[in-house]
Amino acid sequence: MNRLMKHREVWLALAILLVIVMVTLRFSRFSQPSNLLTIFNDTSILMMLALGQMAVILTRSIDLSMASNLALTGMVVAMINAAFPQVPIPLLMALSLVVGAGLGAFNGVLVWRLNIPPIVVTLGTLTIFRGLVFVISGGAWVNAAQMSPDFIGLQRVIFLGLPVLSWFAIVTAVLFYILMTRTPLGRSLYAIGVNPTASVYTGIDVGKTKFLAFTIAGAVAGLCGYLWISRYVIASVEVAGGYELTIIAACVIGGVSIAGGIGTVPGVLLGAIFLGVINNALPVINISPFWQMAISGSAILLAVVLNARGEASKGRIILKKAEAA
Amino acid sequence: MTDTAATGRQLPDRLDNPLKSAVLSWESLLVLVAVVIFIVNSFASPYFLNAWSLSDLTFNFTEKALIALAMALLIISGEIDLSVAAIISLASTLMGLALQYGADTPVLVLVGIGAGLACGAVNGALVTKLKLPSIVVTIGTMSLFRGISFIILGDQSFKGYPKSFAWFGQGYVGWVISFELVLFLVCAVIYWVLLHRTNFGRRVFAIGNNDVAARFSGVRVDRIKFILFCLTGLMSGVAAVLLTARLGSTRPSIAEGWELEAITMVVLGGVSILGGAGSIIGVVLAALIMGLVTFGLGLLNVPGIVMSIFIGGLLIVVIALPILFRMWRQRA
Amino acid sequence: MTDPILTLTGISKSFPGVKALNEVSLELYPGQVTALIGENGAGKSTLVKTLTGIYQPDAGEIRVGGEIVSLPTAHSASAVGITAIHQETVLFDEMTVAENIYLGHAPTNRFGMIDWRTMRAEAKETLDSMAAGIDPDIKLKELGIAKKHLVAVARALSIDARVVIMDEPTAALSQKEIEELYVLIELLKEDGKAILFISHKFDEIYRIADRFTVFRDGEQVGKGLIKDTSQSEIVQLMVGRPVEGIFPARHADIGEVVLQAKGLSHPTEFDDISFSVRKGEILGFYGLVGAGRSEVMQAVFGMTQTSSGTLELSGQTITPKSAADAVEAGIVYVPEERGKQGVITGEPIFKNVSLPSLGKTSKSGFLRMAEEFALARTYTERLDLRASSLSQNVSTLSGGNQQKVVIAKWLATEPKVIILDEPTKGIDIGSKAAVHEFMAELVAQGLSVIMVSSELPEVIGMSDRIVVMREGRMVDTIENNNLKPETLVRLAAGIVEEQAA
Amino acid sequence: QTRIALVVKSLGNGFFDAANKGAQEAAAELGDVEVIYTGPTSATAEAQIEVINSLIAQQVDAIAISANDPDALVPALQKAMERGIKVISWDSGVAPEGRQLHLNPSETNLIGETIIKLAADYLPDGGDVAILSAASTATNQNAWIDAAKAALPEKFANINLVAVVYGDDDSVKSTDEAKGLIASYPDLKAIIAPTTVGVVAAAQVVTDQDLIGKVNVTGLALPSEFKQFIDNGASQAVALWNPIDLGYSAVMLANDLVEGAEAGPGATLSMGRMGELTLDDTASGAMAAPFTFDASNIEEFSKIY
Ligand SMILES: Nc1ncnc2c1ncn2[C@@H]1O[C@H](COP(=O)(O)OP(=O)(O)OP(=O)(O)O)[C@@H](O)[C@H]1O
Ligand SMILES: Nc1ncnc2c1ncn2[C@@H]1O[C@H](COP(=O)(O)OP(=O)(O)OP(=O)(O)O)[C@@H](O)[C@H]1O
Ligand SMILES: [Mg+2]
Ligand SMILES: [Mg+2]
Repeated sequence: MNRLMKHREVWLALAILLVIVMVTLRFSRFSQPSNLLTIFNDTSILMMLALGQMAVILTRSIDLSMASNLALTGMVVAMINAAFPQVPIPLLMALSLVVGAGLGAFNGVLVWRLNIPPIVVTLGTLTIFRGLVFVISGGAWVNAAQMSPDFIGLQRVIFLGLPVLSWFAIVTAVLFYILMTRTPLGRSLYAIGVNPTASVYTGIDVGKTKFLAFTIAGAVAGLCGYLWISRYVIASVEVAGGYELTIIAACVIGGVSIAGGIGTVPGVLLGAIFLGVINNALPVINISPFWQMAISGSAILLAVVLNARGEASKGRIILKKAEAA
Repeated sequence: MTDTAATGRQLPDRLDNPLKSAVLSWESLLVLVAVVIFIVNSFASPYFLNAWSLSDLTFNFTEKALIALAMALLIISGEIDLSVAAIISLASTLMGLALQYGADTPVLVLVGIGAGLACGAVNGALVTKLKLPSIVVTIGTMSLFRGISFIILGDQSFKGYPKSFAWFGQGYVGWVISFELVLFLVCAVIYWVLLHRTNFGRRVFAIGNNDVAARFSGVRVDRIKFILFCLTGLMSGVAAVLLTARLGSTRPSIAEGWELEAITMVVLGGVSILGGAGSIIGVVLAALIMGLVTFGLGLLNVPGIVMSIFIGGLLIVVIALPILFRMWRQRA
Repeated sequence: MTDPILTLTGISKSFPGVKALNEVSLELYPGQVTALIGENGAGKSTLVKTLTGIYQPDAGEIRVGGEIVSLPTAHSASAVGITAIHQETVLFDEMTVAENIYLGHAPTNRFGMIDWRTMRAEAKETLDSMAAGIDPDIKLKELGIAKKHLVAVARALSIDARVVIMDEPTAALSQKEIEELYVLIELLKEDGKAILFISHKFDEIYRIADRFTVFRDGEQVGKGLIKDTSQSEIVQLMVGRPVEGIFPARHADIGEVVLQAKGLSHPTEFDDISFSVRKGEILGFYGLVGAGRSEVMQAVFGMTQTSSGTLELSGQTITPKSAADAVEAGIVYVPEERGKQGVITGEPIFKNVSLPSLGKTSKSGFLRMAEEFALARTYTERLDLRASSLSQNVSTLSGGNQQKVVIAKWLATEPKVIILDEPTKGIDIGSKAAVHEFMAELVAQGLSVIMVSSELPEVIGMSDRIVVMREGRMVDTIENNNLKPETLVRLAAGIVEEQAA
Repeated sequence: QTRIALVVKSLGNGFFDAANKGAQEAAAELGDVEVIYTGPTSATAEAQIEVINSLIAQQVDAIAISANDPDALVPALQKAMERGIKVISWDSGVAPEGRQLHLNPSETNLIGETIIKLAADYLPDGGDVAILSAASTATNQNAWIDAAKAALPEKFANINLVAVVYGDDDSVKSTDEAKGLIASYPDLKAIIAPTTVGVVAAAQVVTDQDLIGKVNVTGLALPSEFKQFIDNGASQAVALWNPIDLGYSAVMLANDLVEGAEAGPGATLSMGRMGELTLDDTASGAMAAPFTFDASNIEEFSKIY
C-alpha cells in the first residue's frame, strides 16, 4: 500500500474519485455507469492527443501545432468526404493518419535537420497549419448535411457496450503503453529526455528520435482530426482553436515533466480524464460556466505544485546512509 | 607569477571588428526584410504611402510590442510567460470594476498597471519561490487570470470609460503621431538601455546562459527573475490600459491569443528561445515587420488568417535561413 | 610480437578554432593496457569520442583487426567491438540500473519487444561478477557517484568487446573501488582484450599499464613500454619541459581567526561541523568522494541553508542566504563542477570575470566596458591565462584555463576567504603546479584559503591544518606536522577505532 | 465607383456567405458599386478593428458591419466616420454613437416571441425548456432572450424556462453545454438555441443520446446546415430571416447614405426590392419577420442558403 501511494497516478485517481463523489452528493445521477462512460467517451479525443503530446514532451520538446494539425487534417478528410461520399471511411481514416503524420514530420524535420528549437518550429506551424485550413476551404465550413452518414456515424456505433470512439482511445492507449515500455523507440524517447548527451553516447540518434516523436504526435493529431470533425459534425477554420494548451495541461496534470524524461501512459490518461470530469461536472452541479476556466487553471497549478513536491525529494542524503550503517 | 605582467603578454580586448559583426548581424537581416516589405507594400497598394495609413498601421502592433519588450528580457533569462494576454483581460476587468466605483482616469490607469504588476508578481513568486517551470505555471495562471475576469464579468461588459481615459488608446501627441507609438518608442529606448547598458541586463544574459553558474557567481537569480516577471506583468498592465482605452470597453475575452503573437515577435527579433541571447533592436524591428505584413496584406483585403501563414512562415524561414546558410558554407 | 587489434593512423579532428587532433596514431594490443597520457586539452577524450562513433574524424583511418572500419554512430562502434567508459558519467538518472546497462542493446523477444526479464537477469549477472553489490532494479539516481561509475563499467562490459576504453575511470572512485577496478582490468587482460587507459595519476599508470602513448596539443609525441621509461621522461614528453613535483614553499604569517563555523548542520547532508580558518592559512578538507565536503562549503557560501549552527567572519556573525550575500561578506567559492557551476560558457572571458564585480566597474548601475576590460585584464594576466583575446568565448578554453577564469573572477572581488573545491581535479600536471603556487601566493597576501581535495599529496603538501570528514560528519582536525598519509586515509575511511580496539 | 465594405463577424460562416450573395446582387443591381466582402477569421473585436483600420486606409465609401462587440468597435468606427466614411451596422449592432443607422434583421420582440413559440407549438401541455445561446456578450442574442423572457408570463404561461447557458458559438462548448442541460434537467422538453452553431450542436447531442422525440431542438438555424435534423426528427421547426435579403438591404442602405441620404430618427431609406426602412429613435429599423422552416419547406430552402 505504501509503495502504491508513491505513484502519482494513484493520487490522481483518488482526486478524480473525490470529484466524482462530491458531484454525486449534489447530483446523484452523475456517478451512474452510463454517465461515467459518457464522460470517458467525451474525453477520448483529449486522451489520444495527450498521449501523442507526451511522446514529444518526453524528448524535451513541445508540439504547439497539434490542434492546428487536427483542424487541417480534419478539414482535408471532411472536404474529401463531402466531395466524394463514396470513398470508404477506413480509407479516409488511413488518410487522416498519413496527412497528420506528414504535418508532424514537417515539424520533426525542422527540429532534426535544422536544429530549430521545437517551440519555435511549432509556434510557426501552429499558425501555418491553421492558415492552410482557410486556404484549402476558402473559409467555408463543411457541415453535417455535406458529410456522409457513415462518416458521422462510425464513431457512434456501439461495440461491446462502448461507442467506437471510446475503443479508439483504448486501443491507442494500449499501443502507446507497449510503445513506451516495450520498444527500443519508446525507451529512447525517455532516454533523450533524461539525458540527451548520454543518449548520443549509447548510440541513440537524438535528432531522428525526436523526428519520430513529432511524426507520431502528428499521426495521432491527424486521426483525431477525423474523429473531432465527425463528432462535432462541423469542419471550420476555428476547430479546436486554443486546444493545444489544453492538451499540454492534460499531460502536465498527468505528471509528465515539461523538462522531459518523466511521464507514464496511465498518468496521462488520468490527467485527461481529470479535465474531462471537471468539464462535465461543472454544468451538472450548476456552477456558472464562467467559473470553469478559473477552476481548470487552479487545477493545473495545483498539479504542477504537487508534481514539483514529488520530484523535489531528490537530494543525496548523505547523513541517513550514515545513520543506517 | 606576478612577473607575467612584466613579460608584456597583453590580451587584446577583442579580435574581430565590431563593425563587421554588426553588418552580419541578425538585426541587419531584419532591417533588410523590413525594407523589402515596405517597398513591396508601396507598390502593392496605392493607399499604403499615406501619413494616416502609416499611423494607423502602428496601432496593429504597439500594444503587443510593448509586452514583447519585457517578454524579450524574460525569454533571454530562460523563462517564458504565456499568461500575458490573460493579464490584459484581468487588468482591464479590474479597471472596469474600478470605473463602476467611480474611479477617474488617473486611478483607472493606476489600477490597470497595478493589476498587471500584481499578476506578474504571482507568476514570479510561483516560478522562483516554488521552483516551478514557467511554461506550465503560466499555462495555469493564463486560465486562472482570465477565469477570474469571467467570474467577475460573466456575460456583462464594462463600458463608459471617460473621454480623458480614451486618449491613452486613441489620442495623438501631434499630427499623425499617436500616444501609443510615442509610448512604445520611449519604452523601447528604456528597455534597450536596461538590457544592453546596465548591470541588470548583463546579469539577465548571464542567467539565461547558465543560471546555476550565475547563482554561483553571486547573482541574485531568483530576485532578477522575479523582477522580470513583474516587468512583464507591468507591461501587460500598460497594454491593458491602452487596449481598454482604444476599445472603450472591457470583455473577459479581450486580447485572446496575444501571448503567442508577442512571443512570435520576440523570437522573430532574434531572441534565443533557449535563453542567453537577443537584442531589443531586433524585437522592435520584428514588431515593425509584423505590423507591416499584416497591414500591407490588410490593404489587399487578405483575410487575417492568411496573414498568419505569412507570419508563421516568416518565423521559420528567417530562423532557418542563417542555419541553412551556415550548413551550405560548411559543405562548400 | 602480436599484431595490434586496433590501429589508428593519421587521425585529425578540428573544432571551430581548435585543432584537437592532428594526424595522431595509436595501436592497442590484445591483453595489454595502453595508457594515454597528456595535459588537459591534449585531445585524449576527443580521440575516445572518435573511436566510439560520437565524433567523425576529419581525416585518417581506423583499423580493427586489420580491416578499415568507419564508425558513423555509437552503435557501429560497439558492433565492431569497441566500448568505452567515458570521462563524464553518461547515464540515465530516472532509469533503472538494468536499463542503464542495456539501453541501446537490450535483449528483445521475437516480436522486437524488449525482454525485461532476460535484461534484468543478465544485468544482475554482470553486476555480481564485478562484486558491485548493486540491485539492478533500483533507479540509478538512488546510487552514489562511485556506484554510478561501476554501472558505467558494467555497461561497457555488457557489450562483448575486443577493445575497452577507460577515460579517467578512477577520478570519482574511492581507494577501495579503485582496487576492485584494477582486479577487473586484470581479468579483461587475461581475456585478451585491448585496453586504453586514460589517467592523470602516474601511480596508477605505473601500476597497471604495459604501454604508453603521450599526446601534446593534439599530436602524438611519444610512445613506448612503461617498464622502460621513467616518470620524469613521460612528464617531459607531456609538457615539453621538466616539472618538479614539489609543492611550493610558503612564507605566510598566520594571523587571527577570520572565519569560524560552529556546529553547522543540515537535515540530510551534514551534521555538527565546526572549524576555523585564520589569516594567511590554508585549511585542508579531506575525505573520500561523497563525504559531504562540497555540501558544507556550499552552505558556507550561502548556496544551501543550514538548519543550525553559526558562522562568524572577522568576529561578526553572518547568515548568508545566497551566494550574493556570501560574496558581499567576502567569502568566495571555486566550485568543483567547473563547466556547470564555475564558468558561464556562452559568454566571453571578460564578462565572466566582471560578473560578480559589476558593482565596482559600473557607474550608478550603468555598464562601463573599459573598466570591465581593465579589471579582467589585470586578474587574468596575473594568472597567466592562455587565450587569444578577452572577448574569446570561455567554452573554447581548456579546462585548466577555465579554472583560471573562475579564480580571476573571485580575486577581482578582493575576498577575505577563498574556498577552492577540488581545485586541481582533472587538471594536468603543469597547470596543477601553477594552481598550487598561486594558492601559496594568495595566503602570502593575507587571504584565508579553504581547500577541499581528495588527493592526499595535495592535501598534505599544501595545508596548514586538515579537517577530515566522513559521511557528513567531522572526524577530526589535525595540525599538518609530519602527518602520515595513512593516518588521514584511516580517519577518512573510518578504520581508526578498529585499529585502536 | 462606390466601394462598400461588407464586414462580417467572421469569415467562413455560411450565414455571412449567404449575406454576401445578397450584397453582390445589390451591387449588380446598382451598377457602379463594388462590394468588398471582408472580416476577421476569429470572431473578436480586436481583429475586426484591424480590418476596419485597413478599410479606412483604403478610403472606402461605406462600411456595413455586423459587429462582434457593440462598444469596442465604436472608437474605430467613429474614426471612420470622421474620415468621411458612411457607417451602418446590420445583423449584430453597434452602439448608436458608432454608426449612422442599424438594420435589424427582424424586430427584436418578434424574434424573442418566435423562438419561444417554435418550442411551445409542439408542447401543448407545456413543460421545461432551456436556452443555449451564443457568447454571453452577443448583443442580438441577449436582446432576443430578454424579449422572450418578457413574452413568457402572458403568452406562454405553461412554458417553464429553466436555464440560459452559453456555448460561445463554439461547437465543442455548445455540445458540452447541451449535454449539461440534458443531464441537469431530466424533464427538459425543448432546447432553444437562437444561434446557428448552438442549434446544430444541440441537435447532434439529442440525436447521439437517442432523445429524438423526447427533447425537441429549435431556434434559429440555417436550412442548409440544419436540414438533416428536421429530417431525423430531432427538431420540428426552426426559424431564420433570409441572410441574402439582409446582405442585399445592408448594401442598399449604405449606398443610399453614400448618395446623400440622411440617417436619423424618423428618417426613411430605401432597401431596393425589400421596400423601405423607417428608423426609430435609436436610428435602427427592422427588415422583416423571421421565417419558419419545417419538414414542409426545408428541402427547398436548404438548397439556397
Ligand atoms: N565539442 C567541442 N567543441 C569545441 N572544442 C572542443 C570540443 N571538444 C573538445 N574540444 C577542444 O578540443 C581540445 C581537446 O579536448 P579533449 O577533451 O579531448 O582533451 P582531454 O585530453 O581529454 O583533456 P582532459 O584531460 O582535460 O580531459 C580542447 O582544446 C577542447 O577545448
Ligand atoms: N549520487 C550522486 N549522484 C550524482 N552526483 C553525485 C552523487 N554523489 C556525489 N555526487 C557528486 O559528486 C561530487 C562529490 O560529492 P560531495 O561533494 O557530496 O562530496 P565531497 O566530500 O565534497 O566529495 P568531493 O571530494 O568530490 O568534493 C559532488 O559534486 C556531487 O554532486
Ligand atoms: Mg578528457
Ligand atoms: Mg565535492
